[in-house]
Amino acid sequence: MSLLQIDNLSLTIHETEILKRIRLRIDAGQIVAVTGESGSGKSMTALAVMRLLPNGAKADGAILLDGRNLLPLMESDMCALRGAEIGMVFQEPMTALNPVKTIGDQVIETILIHKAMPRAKAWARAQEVLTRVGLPPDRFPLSRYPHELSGGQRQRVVIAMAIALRPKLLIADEPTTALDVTTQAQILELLKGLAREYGMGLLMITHDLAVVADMADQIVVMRQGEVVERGATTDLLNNMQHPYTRMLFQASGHQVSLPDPPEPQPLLEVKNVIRDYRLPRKSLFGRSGHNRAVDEVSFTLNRGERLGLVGESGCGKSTLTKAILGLEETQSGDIRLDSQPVFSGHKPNPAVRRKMQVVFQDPYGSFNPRHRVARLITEPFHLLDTPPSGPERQDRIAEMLTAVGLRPDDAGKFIHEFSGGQRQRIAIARALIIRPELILFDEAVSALDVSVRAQILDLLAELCTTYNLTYLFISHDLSVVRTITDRVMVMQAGKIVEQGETEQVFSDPQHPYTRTLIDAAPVLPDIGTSVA
Amino acid sequence: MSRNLILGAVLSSLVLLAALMSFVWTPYDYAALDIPNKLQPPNAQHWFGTDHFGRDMFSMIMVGARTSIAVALVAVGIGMALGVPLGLTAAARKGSWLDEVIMRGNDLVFAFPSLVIAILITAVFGAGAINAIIAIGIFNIPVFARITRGAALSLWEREFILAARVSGKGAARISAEHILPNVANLLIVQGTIQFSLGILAEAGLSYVGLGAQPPTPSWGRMLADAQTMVSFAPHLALIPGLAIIVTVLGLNLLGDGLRDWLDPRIRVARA
Amino acid sequence: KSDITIAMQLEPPHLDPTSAAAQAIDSVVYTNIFEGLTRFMGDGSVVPGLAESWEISEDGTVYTFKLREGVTFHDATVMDAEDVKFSLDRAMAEDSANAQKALFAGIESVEVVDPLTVKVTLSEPNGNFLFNMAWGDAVIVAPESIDNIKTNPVGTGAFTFGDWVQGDSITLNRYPSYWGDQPALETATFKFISDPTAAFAAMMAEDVDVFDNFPAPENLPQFEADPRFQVLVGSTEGETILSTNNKKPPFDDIRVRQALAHAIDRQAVIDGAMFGYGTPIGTHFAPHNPAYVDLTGNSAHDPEEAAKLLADAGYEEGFETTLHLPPPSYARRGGEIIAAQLADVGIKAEIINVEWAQWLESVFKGKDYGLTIISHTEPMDIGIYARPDYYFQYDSLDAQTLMETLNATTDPDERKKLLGDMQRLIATDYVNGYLFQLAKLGVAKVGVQGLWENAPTAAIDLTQISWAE
Amino acid sequence: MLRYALKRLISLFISLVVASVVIFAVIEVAPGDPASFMLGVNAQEDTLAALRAELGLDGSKIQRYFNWVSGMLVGDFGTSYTYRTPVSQMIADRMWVSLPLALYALTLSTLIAFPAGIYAAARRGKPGDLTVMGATQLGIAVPNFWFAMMLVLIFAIKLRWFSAGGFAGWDKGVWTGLHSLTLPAIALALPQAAILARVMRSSLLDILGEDFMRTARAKGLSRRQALWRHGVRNALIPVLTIIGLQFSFLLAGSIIIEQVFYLPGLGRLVFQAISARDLIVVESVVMLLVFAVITVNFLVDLAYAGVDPRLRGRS
Ligand SMILES: Nc1ncnc2c1ncn2[C@@H]1O[C@H](COP(=O)(O)OP(=O)(O)OP(=O)(O)O)[C@@H](O)[C@H]1O
Ligand SMILES: Nc1ncnc2c1ncn2[C@@H]1O[C@H](COP(=O)(O)OP(=O)(O)OP(=O)(O)O)[C@@H](O)[C@H]1O
Ligand SMILES: [Mg+2]
Ligand SMILES: [Mg+2]
Repeated sequence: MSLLQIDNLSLTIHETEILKRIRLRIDAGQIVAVTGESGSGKSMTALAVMRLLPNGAKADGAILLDGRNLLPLMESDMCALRGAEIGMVFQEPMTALNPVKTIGDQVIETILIHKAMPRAKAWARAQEVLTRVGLPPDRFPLSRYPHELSGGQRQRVVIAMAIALRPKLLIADEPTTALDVTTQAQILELLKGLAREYGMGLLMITHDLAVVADMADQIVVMRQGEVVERGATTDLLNNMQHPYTRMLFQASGHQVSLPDPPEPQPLLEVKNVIRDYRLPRKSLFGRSGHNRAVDEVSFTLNRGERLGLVGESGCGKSTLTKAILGLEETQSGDIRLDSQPVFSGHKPNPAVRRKMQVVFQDPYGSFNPRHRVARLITEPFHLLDTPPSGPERQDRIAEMLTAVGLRPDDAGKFIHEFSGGQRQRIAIARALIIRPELILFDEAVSALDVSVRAQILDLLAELCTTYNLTYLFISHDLSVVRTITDRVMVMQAGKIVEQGETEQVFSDPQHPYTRTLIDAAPVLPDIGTSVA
Repeated sequence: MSRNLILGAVLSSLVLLAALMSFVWTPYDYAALDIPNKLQPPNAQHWFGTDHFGRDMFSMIMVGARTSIAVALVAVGIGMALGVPLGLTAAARKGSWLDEVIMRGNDLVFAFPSLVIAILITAVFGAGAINAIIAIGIFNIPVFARITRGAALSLWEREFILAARVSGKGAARISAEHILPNVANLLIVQGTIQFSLGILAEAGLSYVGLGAQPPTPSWGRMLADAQTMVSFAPHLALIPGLAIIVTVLGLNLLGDGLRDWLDPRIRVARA
Repeated sequence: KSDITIAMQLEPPHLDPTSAAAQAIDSVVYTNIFEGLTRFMGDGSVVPGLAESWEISEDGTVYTFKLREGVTFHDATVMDAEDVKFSLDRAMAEDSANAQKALFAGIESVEVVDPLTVKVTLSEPNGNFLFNMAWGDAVIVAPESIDNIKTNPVGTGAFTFGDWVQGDSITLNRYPSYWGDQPALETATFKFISDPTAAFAAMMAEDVDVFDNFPAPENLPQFEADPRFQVLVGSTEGETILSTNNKKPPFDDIRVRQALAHAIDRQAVIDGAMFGYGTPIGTHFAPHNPAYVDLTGNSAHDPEEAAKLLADAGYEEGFETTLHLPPPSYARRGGEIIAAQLADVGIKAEIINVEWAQWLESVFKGKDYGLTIISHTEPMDIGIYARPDYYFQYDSLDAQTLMETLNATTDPDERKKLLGDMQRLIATDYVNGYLFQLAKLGVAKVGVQGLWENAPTAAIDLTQISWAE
Repeated sequence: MLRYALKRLISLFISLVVASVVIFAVIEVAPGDPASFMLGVNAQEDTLAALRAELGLDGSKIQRYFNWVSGMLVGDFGTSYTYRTPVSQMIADRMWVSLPLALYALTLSTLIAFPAGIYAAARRGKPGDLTVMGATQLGIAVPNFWFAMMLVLIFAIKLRWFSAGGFAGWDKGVWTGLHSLTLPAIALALPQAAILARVMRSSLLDILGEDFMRTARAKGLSRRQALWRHGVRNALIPVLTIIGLQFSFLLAGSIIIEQVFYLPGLGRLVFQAISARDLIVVESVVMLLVFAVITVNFLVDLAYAGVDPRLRGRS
């Protein structure tokens, strides 16, 4: 008998069909990874097991835990199971903990709610599990509040809560997507260790195929509420049956080919740039401090070159972008485009600014939802002394929309009428419309699905050929940077610690930090050959 | 469209209709005294009865709606006209001394006991609708300034604002083009709430004799006049009281309904 | 039962009747705590107070008062002629803050003849002198206790000051060493309830035993119908008039003022504003006074006549003016009615509600008004028509000579005739619109006896009040 | 810590100075003369002048302003023009009515609003929620003076459970005092409770959507347990702000209610003082109220820290 067996699970929310006859099984000590594109129903499957579905949800079928069907159980029986028999870890460590209770209280609560042991023993157990997840009480006393911990540490607390009573089944819903690569690696290692050590069944939901390939014993691929393929990891990787699975894996490792860069001729010169942020008061009575987000950064970007910038979250990448764009003044240093300063006399220099554009991460948030596409993409015309008008303007709009693979008559639509990938195309159209000499991509593909991401990367490569683009491509995703840039810089805590030819840096990293970063990044096994 | 929205819209437009109607028609002259026929309970001739001077209550309620709406509307208008630009400016200059001055100024206005100040204003400038408007309007300014600033601040963090800045647009232009339209919903909702509070405030001021002056009827003053007569002519107090309740209720429901209706999350889902 | 709770509308600002105009002070202290040489009775007559008797010299300029024996202040000090001299001198002094300083204007000197005799010399004869000495502003105070008089009044009356919970109530206690008859009451509490609704509620809930000058006439029928209560309707000295700014055009034209008088329907005002309580008057004089002349016919309600007069004066289209209304409901309600009546003859009177302070400033002092409604509560105050600078600005030589003659006259019949002439003069000059004599509306529980029905002055004479067995 | 407190104090000080100038300016331009108000229509010019001198009204405005402010700095609020008693004592007397009334009303409204808000939030969209929310809509819409009138009519006149108004004073016992403040407190509390219940509900609903509530459920807490253990305290922060605002409002905003129930409170004191042009009383009371509001806001800030450890200082 399997630990968990899901049979023909169907789910509707307010009459909308969400899950269609899902089947899935997990044995004790087994790690099963569920993957698939966003919205495919991965989380709903997990929540159905927990019986924590949103209002209006109706589940059919059977969910057997140790042979006992959970669906018809009374709510009070479910309460007794949750936390004790099934533990769950959620995606967002920042918000998954109650901010007004100490971590100790929150861990102990799991134990006490099930009346598993007296308080004093519960206390000891809490210390024990916290130690197990890497938060020894001598360094991380139980009296700490969540806000006093980093994201990775909070995720450990959440895990500690979930495993405090050694449940038979642990469900982890995208437990690491909000974390940077190095922390992600640690958390995954921890989960793997726990599953082995306690013999727990681990149902792990992730859209990161590299993680899947690395961790799972079994893989389940979902699409639009259906399980399209399942199997033992190695079997499945070597022998994908469903075209969707193949597409997914191909897109994840998508490679593009860039045209060769021209002769080096400096376009953007950054010299010894420093940017400090005044920190808000940490506490009601504290005093404000400084945070050096960019620390003595210098580099040169040549015309026609594609430069990458990698580094984990919070290392100062976006701050550097803003400084280059002349949106924020730097404390010291010099930024020049075509040998003209972007900032002169405490004011941005408009002559320089019109030579640069930017594409941001969030394809929806970077557009005013109240404007139509035509107005959205022509916003940079504001930088021109004589913006095109009338038919000329229409032509430019049509040209740009066509260039990014949309239709000219999309100009009359609102942004919410487009998919994520299309939105990012519109963002690129906006960046291109005044033919800037330099484009900055700040995590421009991080928010996209793998398949969409592949399309956008193709588009970029294509545009490089037609428009001879020069860009700075910022991402924490090493595999993307590797294929889309000629040269790369590695940033850590505001400093550039290494730079060089992309291939060179990736194959032979010099700086220890670069090495950690590359090691921590999960890699997809080479599956190119095994795809039928 | 929620039930709240429909009910609110119906009640509010009923009141509005009565107010507009009163410009062209009322069953009787609202100011005509008929002392021999005073204090009649509601009947076929006088649907809402007559007051202590024999005036027709129905006509007075209609014209009173006009007063209430006018005072509350203009007061909200003042609050918006001054508060919104202040809030936008403060948000655009977040952290600067200007922001600090605006916000401290707001706090200070909030710190003043509004009714006392309203009484003072009318003591200084005399009682009357205009001064009631000013007194209520002043205290609307910080409300709108705060709401606007709060919403604008989070908008300023959005990437589309960054995109506009990359396009070389200045703070004033961004405020007008991007921020204002996106806080408009919020302002409309808050506007209806302040509007209903304005109606209550006007009634309160009129109740202590500081609102619109006779012979212009006002619901608050009708209530004040009725006070001593509740025990033998309850309709005198019940009718204007219910008029206020219906109006305020209608506006509140409308505001609540609008909030749900205009909620961007729901909007996107609908699209 | 020997205690009583009496409600009144206004709270006294302090308790010194000799340095403020507030009637609430008199209501609490007059004849209860403080007494004067003479005093008013409930029917308006002036009788001996602390002065047992007096003699008036032939020429009417020297008054020799014989004081009662054995009168003590509440601090046990003896009241004697020195105290009288002190009190009068204080009221007349340069820096006196006496609100009715004019009462003492004719006094040339005050002499102490012996401890129980005082001689007051006037610069000219004054027929009103004994009457003047009966006012609350002329009570006898003691130099020993004068410093704290505002918060701790010490007088010679039958009651001593007990306790003051500001904003709420004042308690008086019986003074055991009072010179006269001991009153029936042991303690009396004055409660201050300004809001008319609250007044009604307090009465209905029997929180108070008596409401002096009940502010809402509309509620009286309910009290009358209720066996628990008695309603006392009497008269006051308050002539309620539509004061007219005689110097401000178009009111400087007698035809306009006459039109005004005919435009007003007094009875409607009394019915509408006072719910029927009040006596119509046609001149500035109290109807209960024997010298009163009924001149209401002179200004009978006649809108057509009014319109004709207006047309004669060149205002066939009517005109616009202001109507300033102070807080009391007779003014606010009466104003609404009068504005409507004036509108019927084409006069558009814009109602401006004002507080007392504003009224005093802009109407009374600034004379910046067209019309206003006010009740003149001082007794026998027809003399104001001889003051051209008075706020209604009536400047008539006839009236001034008439008043002079009257002041110099002591013969009662002659005085009565002169008063009649004066009344006729101001009525035919249509100086102001004369509306009605304000009624005194008291409500009390059944069983309370001895309340003043009329109000010759603002006073609640506790010495007369008792509970029926 | 010291820096912060200092900054806070300076801003408080500036606010008070600005407030004092504004108050003084507004009140001084009000037409009406306290002396002629005191002495009435028959007063003579010399008498008025004498009284004005006695009241200290003859100096220049600027000088009077400085006298007033410097007096306040040493706790001397001056002497009332009309009552001739120290303003500070008058305020203290009235405070004994207004403060308990405000606290009483606040307690009532909290006692009504918390359960109602929590109940409605827990039953979102169900008939119970709709009923409570309907009631709150009504509660907000009812003018409190009208409600007060109805209360008097029913409970004082018809049923005679309470006296129709007035305040018996605390020396007759706490119970008697509370009894006479009950109707006014209810009249004040109802609209406040309606607002508070709505805030409580929506704040709680926001919290219920938070991830940590799901975490709590995943631990095995029932819906109700999760609500009480994790929801309520987090929802308290916006609620505290509203309570702070309400307290300030109740302290000063009860003028009309004090009028209806003829309570000798601060509100009525100002009201009377304004009409008597007892300027010094008005100025001082308004000043005090402004001070109270600013202080309450400061206390609310401190209370936040009590509720939310993120705002607490790290040792
Ligand atoms: N509360 C809800 N009400 C209605 N529909 C919902 C609700 N929550 C999720 N859905 C829908 O259910 C479907 C499955 O959602 P689910 O969260 O399981 O996706 P997922 O595979 O976890 O995606 P992601 O990778 O983005 O987390 C989606 O189409 C989503 O729109
Ligand atoms: N407006 C700001 N005020 C204060 N500190 C800031 C501000 N913006 C960023 N920081 C801080 O500066 C540092 C660098 O931030 P930045 O946004 O540049 O990082 P990033 O490398 O772009 O990270 P991510 O990959 O998460 O986008 C971080 O520690 C961040 O907390
Ligand atoms: Mg999910
Ligand atoms: Mg970034």
